[in-house]
Amino acid sequence: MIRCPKCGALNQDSSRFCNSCGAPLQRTQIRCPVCKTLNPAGNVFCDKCHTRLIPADAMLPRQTESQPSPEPGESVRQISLPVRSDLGKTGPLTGFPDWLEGLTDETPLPPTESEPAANDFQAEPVELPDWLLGILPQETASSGEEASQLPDWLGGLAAPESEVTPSAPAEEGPLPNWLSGLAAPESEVTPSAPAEEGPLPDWLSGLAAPESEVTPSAPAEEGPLPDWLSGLAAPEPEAAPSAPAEEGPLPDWLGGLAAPESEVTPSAPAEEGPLPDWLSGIVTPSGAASAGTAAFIPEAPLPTGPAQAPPAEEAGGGAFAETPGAVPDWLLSLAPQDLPSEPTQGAFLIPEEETEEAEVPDLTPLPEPRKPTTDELARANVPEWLRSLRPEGSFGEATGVGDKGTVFVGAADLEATLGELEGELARAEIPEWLQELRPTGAPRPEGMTLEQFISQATETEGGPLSGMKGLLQPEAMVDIPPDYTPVVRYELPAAVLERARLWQTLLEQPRSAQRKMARRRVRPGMGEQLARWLVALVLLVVGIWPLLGYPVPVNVPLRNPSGLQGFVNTLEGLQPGARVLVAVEYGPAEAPEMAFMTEPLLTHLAARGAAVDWVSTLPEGVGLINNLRKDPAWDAGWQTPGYLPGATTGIASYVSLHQEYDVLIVLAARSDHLRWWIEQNTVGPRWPVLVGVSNAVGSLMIPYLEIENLKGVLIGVQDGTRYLAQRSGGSLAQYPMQRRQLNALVGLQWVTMVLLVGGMLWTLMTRKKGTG
Amino acid sequence: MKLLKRWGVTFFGILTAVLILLGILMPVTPLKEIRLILLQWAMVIAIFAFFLAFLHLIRVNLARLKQFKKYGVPGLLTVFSALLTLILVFIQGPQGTYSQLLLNAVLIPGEAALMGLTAVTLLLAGIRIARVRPAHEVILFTGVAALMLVGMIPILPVLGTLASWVQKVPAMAGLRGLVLGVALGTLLAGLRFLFGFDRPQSEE
Amino acid sequence: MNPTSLALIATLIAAGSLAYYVLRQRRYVLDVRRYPVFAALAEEVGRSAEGGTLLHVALGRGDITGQDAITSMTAFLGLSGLLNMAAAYDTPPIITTGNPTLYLLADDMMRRSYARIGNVKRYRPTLVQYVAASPITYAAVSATQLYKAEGGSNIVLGVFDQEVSLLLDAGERHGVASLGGAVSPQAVAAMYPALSSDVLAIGEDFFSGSAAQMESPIYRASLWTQELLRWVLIAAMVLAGLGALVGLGGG
Amino acid sequence: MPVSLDLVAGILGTVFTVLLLSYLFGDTVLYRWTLAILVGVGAGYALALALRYLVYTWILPMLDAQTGLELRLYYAIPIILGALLLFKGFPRLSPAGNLSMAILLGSGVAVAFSGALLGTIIPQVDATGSGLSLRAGVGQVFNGVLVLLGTIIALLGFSPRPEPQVGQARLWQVWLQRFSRYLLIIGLAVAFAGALTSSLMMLVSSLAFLLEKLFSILAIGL
Repeated sequence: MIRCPKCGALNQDSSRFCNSCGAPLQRTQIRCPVCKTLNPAGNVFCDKCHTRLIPADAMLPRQTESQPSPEPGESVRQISLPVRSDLGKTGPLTGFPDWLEGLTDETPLPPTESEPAANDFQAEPVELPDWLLGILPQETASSGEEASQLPDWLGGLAAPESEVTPSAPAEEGPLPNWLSGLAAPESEVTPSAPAEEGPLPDWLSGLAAPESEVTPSAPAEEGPLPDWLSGLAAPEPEAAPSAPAEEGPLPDWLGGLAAPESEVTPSAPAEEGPLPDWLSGIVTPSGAASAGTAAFIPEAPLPTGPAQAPPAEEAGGGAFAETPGAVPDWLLSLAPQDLPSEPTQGAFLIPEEETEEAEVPDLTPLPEPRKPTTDELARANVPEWLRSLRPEGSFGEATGVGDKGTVFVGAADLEATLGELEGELARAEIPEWLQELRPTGAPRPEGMTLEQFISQATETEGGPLSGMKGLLQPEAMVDIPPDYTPVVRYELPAAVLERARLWQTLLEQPRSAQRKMARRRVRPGMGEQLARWLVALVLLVVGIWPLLGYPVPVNVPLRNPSGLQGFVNTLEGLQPGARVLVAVEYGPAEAPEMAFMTEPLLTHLAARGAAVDWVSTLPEGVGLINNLRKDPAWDAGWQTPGYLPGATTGIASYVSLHQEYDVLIVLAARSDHLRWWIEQNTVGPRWPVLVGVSNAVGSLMIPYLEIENLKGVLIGVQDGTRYLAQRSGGSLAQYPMQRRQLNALVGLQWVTMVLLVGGMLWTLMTRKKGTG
Repeated sequence: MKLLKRWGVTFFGILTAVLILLGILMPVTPLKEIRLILLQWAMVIAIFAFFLAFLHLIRVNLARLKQFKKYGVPGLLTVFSALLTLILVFIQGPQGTYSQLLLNAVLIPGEAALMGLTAVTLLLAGIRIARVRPAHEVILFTGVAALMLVGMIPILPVLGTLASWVQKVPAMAGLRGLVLGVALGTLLAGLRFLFGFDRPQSEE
Repeated sequence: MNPTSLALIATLIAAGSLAYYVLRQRRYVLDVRRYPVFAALAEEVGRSAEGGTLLHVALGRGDITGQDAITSMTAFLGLSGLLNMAAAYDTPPIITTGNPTLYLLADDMMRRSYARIGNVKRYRPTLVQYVAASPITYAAVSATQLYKAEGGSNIVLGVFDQEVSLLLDAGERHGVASLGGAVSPQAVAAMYPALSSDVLAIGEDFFSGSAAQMESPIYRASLWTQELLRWVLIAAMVLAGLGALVGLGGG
Repeated sequence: MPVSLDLVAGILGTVFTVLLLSYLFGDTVLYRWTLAILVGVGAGYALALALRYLVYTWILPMLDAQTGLELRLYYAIPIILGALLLFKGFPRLSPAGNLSMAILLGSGVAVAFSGALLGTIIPQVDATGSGLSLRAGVGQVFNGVLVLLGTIIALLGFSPRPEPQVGQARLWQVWLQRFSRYLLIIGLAVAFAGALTSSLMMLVSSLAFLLEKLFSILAIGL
């Protein structure tokens, strides 16, 4: 969930605007290289096309012997990648360096139902480094920590106020330009101009982009984890096309700075003094510019195709679509000022994609910004947290000491300075996976054709392409600036994406351990088969015995059911010619059981001279009605039977059209059919109701049988035979078959009871616990 | 056009439900008639659905003729008996002699026999209950079922009284709780349809 | 007060509270109990695909133009995960229904699962079957599907009565594991002794379980509303009882 | 039915009953053939009656010359929608029938929704309350109170909240959950006994039918 910086409402991860106040939500992104979708920092897989965003081998922080585990208190920072504790689960990401621990927006909501954490960053109170306070969301700043200003060294780097109007009011002041690229591209926030004051630190001097060509992209409004940090959280996904930066691989966290694969040919490695490994990839190419120029300006020619403006929603700062081929803005703003005003051929090309909804970009040429001189850059003081990241020997000699004790070093005599600072600076630990990306071969000298260069190139060791020559080193792209959109030649159809997602959920789906898997039941053995035959045989014998007229131990006494009297009294109250509606709601299967009550009912109705209409919602019911009307004596003035198709619908429309009945009699052997009639009668005319039901329905319909206009109930064979007996002078002498069937039923009930109790006790004793 | 394709069908489903519901909850003149008309139309459309399902039943059984050895004869019997019955009953109506013959000779005895089979399957399930349920539930269930079996048509009056009380008080409470719970679930599922959250009718 | 106006008031209360909870869905985080049977449904596809065994889904005879429309719709909600997974694996279950309109809805649902992943050509209409006109014949014919299907799965979800015991007994007989749920007391009474509690959804759990397994805020809001209406119902019963005690109520 | 048809019906019925009851002892081929015929006859019979209703109650009046335009439209619309539904038989044209399905579902949901309210909730609440009316006597009031409390406990048992576990929840909550389960089991046991009795009755009547027909066929009086 993403917390809206403005109103504090919680929103879905994928929301781009706050549901309650509409403010654009700040999110740091990892862009999926396949389908361009921007995913929350912590994602292992892309939300849309489920491409893996975090290389599999980078998921497990390797604790090799060669790297001594950092002693407690040691200030060495191991840059290892966050690992999701269990693939697919959305558990908290682990493995962040301490200083990043509190920043991930993966912090799980507290389990209790209480108000979820006011801010994703603050599941529990985390001590944040000062320098980040200024750029955390409003909530964090206000919730307990005092809102502190941006650290001075960053102040100077913020984008100048004038060029860009910040959309959301940046309470803590505009972010530094080198961070401005980190702002969530989603929001249509026009990037805030980098603040003028304060020279760049030396170590960043090489990164400064010429301010003239590119206006920095959307400023990093306070928001969760900044992009360049998220690079530490999720380095470039494997599937990403390896950027062919020949002059040696950019370190991951700067990978985003490299030009996209298609447009960039690596520039020659810097000749001046040995730069630190993690910076070496970004030192200025030979000949292109002097030291301190933007190191990554490639020489490759511009792509011939028409420039494609970045689509609106990825343009992030949308308002300022980058000119094609311009260096990513957050870095361009750092480059020394002496770069040529026109973007060099083959500069970092950001195609611009036309989209209807995209705001019309303001392409008015920006004023010529003043470029910080090399010394100014050198004197930029290095913050505490950055100094600890500084590998040995990466800075020039100190040209002064800032007010906070920061040492200003010049770019030229880096080696000497390091010697002095050996004691203070702790060697930065470069992770294993970063080491592999260290440039190995020498870049292609000028004038040499590609074929010649490849033939001399050394073979690649290891990996799928081992043994091949002249391969471009994989360049990890941590994040591509918001306004950069790779040209995806092949648009994945939605169906393929949906299928990929389904496969992914299938693979990710943890086996539901809680459910005891239904044990595969083996086909029952001979024992069970015998038990089945025994039970069947017993039932058949006990059933047939009384039917053949043999004597039975007990002749079933006919007791007076409570519902019978009401039934009889209501029918006795009918006047000759009274309109009676009889609903036959049982099928051929239940006909024999219902015959016990339908026969006495028909004789009773005929005796009262009532005009009876027969209806049924069952097709077979109509046929049964004809069976019942075989005897002409029962046929006086009765309507032809009505078939009501459409179940409740048929009942509802029939009841609404025919209001003229005095009594409704429902003969039902299905509980839902009885319920429909009772409900539609309650909704409609509310006629007095008489109900005749089978045993199965009778036991269930008790809750329904206590309604107001219900006058009488007959349940099953026992009430039916009693009604039959009452209609025939009090005894069943005239109906021998019904008497035998009643005795057979009672016999079967007692035998079934014995079998149930005996079977239950037997199974309890043998206690074979199986699942269903 | 895309909007209509996506929400058009959903809209009609919800409109039909709302109109019929208003016709029941506010039975005033125009709404009552609209409700009746819509209910009858639904009834007629359901008959077309039955016709389509019947054709599918024939098609499935004809498709089974390919594996003649295993399914051939039952498939043929189903197709032949279905078409013959359809023609005879449609022509003669329910009162016709052959309709009566089919009803009394095939449907009533056949379905009654199948219902008779459920007596054995229910009893076997009751006997095996201890394999899937905990002991205290098994004892309670079997005890009450046994009491009801002998109390429904009581030979001993005291069993009848006890069975009647169990049926009228604890069983009533349990079944009423079950039925009311089902009604609550039905209300919410219906509301989700009316709000458009559940859209079984649309192609999405 | 006549029932119709009471029903109108109840409808407005229910609709209003559902709208409120949907709008405030983020504040109301509802812990929901485990409904293992719905969680296990999608896995049955995996098991049947891996083992090459039969997966049979019996949807009962709920007519979608009548009282059982909502129960049948809820059964499809519970089965949505299974149908999607079956389309993805391309190992569709055999679906049997005992009502023509329910058959059409089942055919739609299965076809859409295939169409959603662009695979509508692979959809085989003969696997969704309208089997019989009467409930007992439907149960008997569905039971024949389990003949020689040892190791398969038999999912029983929808509108049944006591005839469901024929289906469950066939599963027991042919070594097929059964799971499912029902709402009518007759069906539940027949299923209760045959299935254990973690493979059976009874009554309201049939509705709550299928909503809970959707894991989306709207269904959580629906469960919240259900919880609220439960207490409204209890209050109404107590008031009706007190009213009857002091001689106001009917009866 | 003339006497000879009666005899035929009797013989057919007997054969059907015997073959279907043979399932008790094994899933035989004859049982399947008999079941196949039962399925065909059942479906044909039901569809025939439904089509007769459609033809005589809807199509013929629609084609009748005297029918007014308005009434003719009233008859024609559902028939057109029904015809559209037939496209569901072809997977590729299936979406053409979605409108008809929407109307079927809409009417079903409305009927079920109103049925739940008007047929179940309101009558049950009223019946639970009226169980406490003094008119039926003190004994009834005591039962009424028990039913009211039992219904409330049973209803609470179906709450979607996590089941209270011993040690995690208060004791009364655990016992409330357990008691609601017991009430439900008692209700299901009563329903089970009712269903079993009904099935036993079907078995008895099948056997009675069988014996009656056998003896009448063999001309031996019972």
